[in-house]
Amino acid sequence: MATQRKQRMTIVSFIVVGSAIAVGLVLFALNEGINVFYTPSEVAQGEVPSGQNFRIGGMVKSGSLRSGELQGTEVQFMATDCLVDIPVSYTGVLPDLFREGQGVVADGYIDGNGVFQASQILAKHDENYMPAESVAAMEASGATCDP
Amino acid sequence: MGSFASFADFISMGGYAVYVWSAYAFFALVLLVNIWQPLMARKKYFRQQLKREQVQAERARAQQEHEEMRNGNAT
Amino acid sequence: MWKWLYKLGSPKWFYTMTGQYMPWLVGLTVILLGVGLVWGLAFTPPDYQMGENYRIAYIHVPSASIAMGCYYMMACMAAAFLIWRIKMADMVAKACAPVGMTFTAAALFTGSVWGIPTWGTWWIWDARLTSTLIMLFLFIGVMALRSAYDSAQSGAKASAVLTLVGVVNVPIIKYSVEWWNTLHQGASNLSLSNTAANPPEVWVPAFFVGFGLLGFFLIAIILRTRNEILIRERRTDWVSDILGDARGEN
Amino acid sequence: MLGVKDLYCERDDRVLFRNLGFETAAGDIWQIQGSNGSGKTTLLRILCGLNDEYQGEIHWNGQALHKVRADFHRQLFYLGHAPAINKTLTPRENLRWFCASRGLDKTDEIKQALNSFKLYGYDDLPCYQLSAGQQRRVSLARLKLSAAPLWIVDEPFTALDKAGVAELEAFLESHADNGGTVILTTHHSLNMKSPVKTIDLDALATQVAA
Amino acid sequence: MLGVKDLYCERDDRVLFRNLGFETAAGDIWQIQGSNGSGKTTLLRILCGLNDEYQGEIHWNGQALHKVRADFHRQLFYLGHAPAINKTLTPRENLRWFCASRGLDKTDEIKQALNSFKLYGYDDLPCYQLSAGQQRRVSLARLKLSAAPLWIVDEPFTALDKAGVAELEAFLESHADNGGTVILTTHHSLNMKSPVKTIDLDALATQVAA
Amino acid sequence: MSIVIATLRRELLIAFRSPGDMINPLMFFVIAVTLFPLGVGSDKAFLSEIASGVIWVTALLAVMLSMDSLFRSDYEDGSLEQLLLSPQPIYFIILAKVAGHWLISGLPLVILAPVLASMLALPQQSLLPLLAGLMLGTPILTLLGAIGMALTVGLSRSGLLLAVLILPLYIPVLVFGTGLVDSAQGGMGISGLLALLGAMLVLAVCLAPLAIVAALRISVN
Amino acid sequence: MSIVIATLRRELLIAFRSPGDMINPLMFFVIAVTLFPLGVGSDKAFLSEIASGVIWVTALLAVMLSMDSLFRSDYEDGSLEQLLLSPQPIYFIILAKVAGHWLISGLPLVILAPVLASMLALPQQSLLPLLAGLMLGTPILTLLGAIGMALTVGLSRSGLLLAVLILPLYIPVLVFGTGLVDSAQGGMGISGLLALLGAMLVLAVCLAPLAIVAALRISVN
Ligand code: HEM
Ligand SMILES: Nc1ncnc2c1ncn2[C@@H]1O[C@H](COP(=O)(O)OP(=O)(O)OP(=O)(O)O)[C@@H](O)[C@H]1O
Ligand SMILES: Nc1ncnc2c1ncn2[C@@H]1O[C@H](COP(=O)(O)OP(=O)(O)OP(=O)(O)O)[C@@H](O)[C@H]1O
Ligand SMILES: [Mg+2]
Ligand SMILES: [Mg+2]
Repeated sequence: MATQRKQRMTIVSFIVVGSAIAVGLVLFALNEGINVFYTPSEVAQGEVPSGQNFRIGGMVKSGSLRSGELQGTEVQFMATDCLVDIPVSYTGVLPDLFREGQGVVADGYIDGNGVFQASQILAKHDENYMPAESVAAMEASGATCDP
Repeated sequence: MGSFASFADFISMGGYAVYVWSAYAFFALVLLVNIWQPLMARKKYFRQQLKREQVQAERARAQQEHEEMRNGNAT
Repeated sequence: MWKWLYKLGSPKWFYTMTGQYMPWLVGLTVILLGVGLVWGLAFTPPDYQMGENYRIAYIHVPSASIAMGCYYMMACMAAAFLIWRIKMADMVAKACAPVGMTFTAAALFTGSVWGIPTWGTWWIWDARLTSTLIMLFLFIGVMALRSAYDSAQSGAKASAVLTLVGVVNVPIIKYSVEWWNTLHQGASNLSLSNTAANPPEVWVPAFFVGFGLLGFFLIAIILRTRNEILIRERRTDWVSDILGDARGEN
Repeated sequence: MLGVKDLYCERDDRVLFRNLGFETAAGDIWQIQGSNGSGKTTLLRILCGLNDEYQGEIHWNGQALHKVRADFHRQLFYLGHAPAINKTLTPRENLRWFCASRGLDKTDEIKQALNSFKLYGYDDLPCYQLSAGQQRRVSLARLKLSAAPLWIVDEPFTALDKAGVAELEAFLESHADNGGTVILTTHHSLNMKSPVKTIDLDALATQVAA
Repeated sequence: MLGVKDLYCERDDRVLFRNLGFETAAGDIWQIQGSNGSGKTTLLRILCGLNDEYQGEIHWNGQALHKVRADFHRQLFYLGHAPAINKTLTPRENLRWFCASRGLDKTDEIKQALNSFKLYGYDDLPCYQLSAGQQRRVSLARLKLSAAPLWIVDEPFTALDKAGVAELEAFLESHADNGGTVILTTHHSLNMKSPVKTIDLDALATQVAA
Repeated sequence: MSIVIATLRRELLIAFRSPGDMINPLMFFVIAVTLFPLGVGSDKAFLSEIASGVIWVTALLAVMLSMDSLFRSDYEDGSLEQLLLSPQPIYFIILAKVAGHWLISGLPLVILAPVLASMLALPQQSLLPLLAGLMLGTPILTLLGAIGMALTVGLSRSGLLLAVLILPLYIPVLVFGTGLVDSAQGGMGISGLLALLGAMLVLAVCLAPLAIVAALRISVN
Repeated sequence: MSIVIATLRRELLIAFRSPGDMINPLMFFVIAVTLFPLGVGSDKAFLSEIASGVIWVTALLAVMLSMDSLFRSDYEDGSLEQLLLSPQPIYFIILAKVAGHWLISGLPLVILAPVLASMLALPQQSLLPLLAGLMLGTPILTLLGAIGMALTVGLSRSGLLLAVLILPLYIPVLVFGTGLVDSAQGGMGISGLLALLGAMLVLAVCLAPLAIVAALRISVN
């Protein structure tokens, strides 16, 4: 009887201690930040070496989109997180949701001129769904970060 | 047609017909499968149970016949 | 409360009870799903950005929610079966796996189809999509493990253990959009007061579809569970009575 | 029919038999005797050509076995320890494949063969639902279908109940009476009317040791 | 010691036993009898706690078994069909791990235990080099080391020769004489001086059918 | 040749009765392919470059792991002995068995490959060569794997041993199969490589059964 | 805790006596890794990009395939029943068994990884993160694999089923393991990811034995 309880206590305390360590490590990890795509600010701070392939995520800066005057299907725009702008260049078909002021995720690398050469552009939708007529009201209220 | 001007508009879904309708079709398929399969399984179960009873009866009969035949040969 | 739970553990009670309430449940489900789907497909105004394509949301989101809920339900049943040996719990868990698998497949398919025009890709290896795919694999694995055993008892217990091991994946699906930067969007903040972003005319039909699908899910589970009850209890008197009735019909 | 001269076999450095010789004729029933591990199964498998780790001569109708292998296999029915029954298939499917693999055109007689081994109405059930004894019966039903004169059967009575054993004995005997040959091993004592020739591997082993 | 009340077990929809009840005392030898597949092994495994697909009560020294599991396992020695001998290890290594897993501090007595089962000088040979009977003896040598009062052994006489069987019988008997309890199954008829209590599962089954 | 048809029928029947044999290789194929984007990064341009290689390597592994169901149960229940004692040509029986196994475990991989290829962003023009290569290559893999399985079926733990024996033999198929896709991507003709793979297939079909039968005789012994 | 040491000793002894258990996973690792340059092309710059992913995926598969030797022979010879009847804490016995298995089949992979990494031209600065990841990751893989193996040890044909059950659970380890290398290559801190892997390891060590014991009880039944 006593031994059974003692055994169980050993195992339980082992598990409790282990879980505590695990929680500590997770908290530490979250503190360090584990990002999978980089914001323009991080890129600007030189956290990503040039020539390296990585993913950048931000908003398409309003008024920065140029396509007509460029060759073929090339487009250029600024990706921004409201703090830093990074010029992005891409050749290819853009997704429907790609709009100025909307989220964008791009795969590619920074070339020698500091331009992000994207090999793929993905549009990121935000959390809001609304009929077209509410948009005006919404913009008036200034509910979103309008880059 | 609600927010659509015409039925044709509704079908074309503002140019997204392929996406919207294939998604809804798959969804409908999932619903269908989840009803159809258990109902069929139920039918099959009843059929099997009834057949099992028949087979048991038949088994007894065949055994009897076989034994009678053998006894007939023996005598 | 306990008495009720105890009764739920009785296959016969479950069978007769669900038989009684089934018509009501079916009726409610048909109404909810019908209203929700027609409303969402034809009457909601198009989204300001995605236009009509947005209507996929009305099936994508509830499919994904039901799939995740189904895994949780399967895990609870597995735990109940392993801890208290409730046989009914195992029957429900067995019914959950194929249903959950199909709903996960629906979430994946509708999401992918939706992604083609909106994101520009039908697949990306982000955390939400990947963890959803893992859930599909888990459902399949649970079924495969159960059927690999010759002994139904052992198969039931083994798949229950696997179900519980895999349950960590579900919160990962749910919170992946918050923990990592995903291409998939985060949770929408629905509210009755906010009429601009996510106004009621957008989400009310979603509620109808959501609850309708919940009803449908319950129906699907109940149908399968009833079949399972008939198979496992085929030697009992009450099942042979049912069989007798069936013979009369034929 | 099948003859053996000067057969020698060792396994894992242990001599199982040496100087073994016999000659079967039509109508013979031969029983190989010996304790566990004395080499009964090994001998049967050597005779069939499934095992070639022996020295000595085996001949079939006067010719060295390896020269007339195809003909020999046509005339041979072998049944080993394992029943050679696929558990996911039904008895009927199992026997149908057996007929095909022996080049027999007897699919109509399958039901009858099963019935004669008391498997009434079991022909369309997957074999894993059958008990060990019933599976053995499916396996034996092949004897009914086979047209081979030489039967080599290794412990055919395992898993059979008393009545089954008696019937199978009678059946083996009738095969010998019709001019066939039976070579078998069994741990139980045979109860047959016709004379049974025996080979005792244990005796042979003591002879070797001496 | 170990008691059972109203035990019921079915497997694959077949009732193996029903209303089984007995109570062992110190000094008892119990033999479980029954034909192949009647459920002897299943019963022993249920008693040990390896199988929990039963209904009914099992108690150990008056307490429900699942409450005193660790204590029960300390007092129990179980030997199943399989010898639980790793073939790549030597007898000594096998027994050493056995001692550790039972919390015994008896590494010095291993050689003696092996010798008492006639394994003189075999203690440092890998077990795959031993014959089946010798492997069985290694397995049995654990009985000598174990301090458990309750022995549950499933067909311990398989693969042993006549002398070995007699010795093992005597050994089991002496354990009972010293106040231990033995529960065993075997297909051969026991030859013991002390009275052997029996449970016949076949009889129980016909009782059920009736 | 009725024995060939009968054997094929038997194999397919068994597979349909125990669906795990059919579904597990497919599931493995899908899961293992999904591991790669997670492992090497999911950049589309990058994925498209490794796509064909990944699909080939995974197909290789899936075929190899699926071999276990080819002879294992026949060995255990004694059917294999009966097969070797058949007066019918064993060569063709074995061929039929292997063909049945390919239909169950190899062909589904080929059919599923386009879906996985598009998940890995394989360029459109490479798809056909990939499929052609798999169509010719997977039967070779199955035949070679059958030799390895026949050699190891008598051993209780054969999983990794089989891999170590068979994977080196798979290398030529892999080289030509992925070469096919590369050539197509590079705009070169692929008929030469196709012919080579075809030649390998014909050779394997002709010679592998001999090796398999010999190996089975040893295993059964 | 002498039972832990005794169990470890037993596992290592068995492994040294039957070297196949140790060498086969290594051989598989090497062969499978060499398949990739053949499959995806052997351009050095290109190889170096996929190197870490390939090594991780192959290590995953090698660990998974090596699981068979963890419980199989114990199950077959009846030692597993004895283990479950031991009055000593089974939780720790199982932990010791798994640790022993990792020492035999996981650690050698980590030790061999640098060689394969240089074959695949992995950049120098990525080597350490790769090794650190493997060092923390392979024990997790072994523990998770042991759960799968415990669930399937009673089944005769478990190879592919094990893969289907376990590979999905391996995905998080793969993601973090390769993420570690990528972060290092990108010049970012890796301590966060290391801590995460460590947390997973600690959790696996604590919780997996519970699942393994439960699964073994079912399999032995
Ligand atoms: C294969 C691709 C996709 C998968 C596997 C997937 C999976 C999921 C899952 C698991 C949820 C969670 C449901 C819940 O929290 O109850 C979800 C929600 C959602 N998904 Fe997707 N999704 C995919 C693609 C998409 C796409 C392309 C869009 C639209 C651009 C989208 C929009 C949404 C929305 C709006 C929600 C509801 C979020 C909320 O309000 O909580 N999904 N999806
Ligand atoms: N696959 C094998 N490899 C090596 N030796 C074997 C093999 N099978 C059996 N043996 C050995 O060959 C000897 C003869 O075995 P065999 O199976 O012929 O005995 P048997 O007389 O049929 O016994 P039983 O009555 O138990 O069926 C035995 O001593 C055994 O140890
Ligand atoms: N793993 C299993 N799963 C399901 N049923 C089983 C299993 N093992 C045995 N059985 C069934 O349980 C019944 C009892 O088997 P058990 O092994 O207890 O018999 P036994 O009396 O020990 O026979 P034997 O004398 O052959 O050892 C048998 O009818 C058998 O069909
Ligand atoms: Mg024999
Ligand atoms: Mg037994």
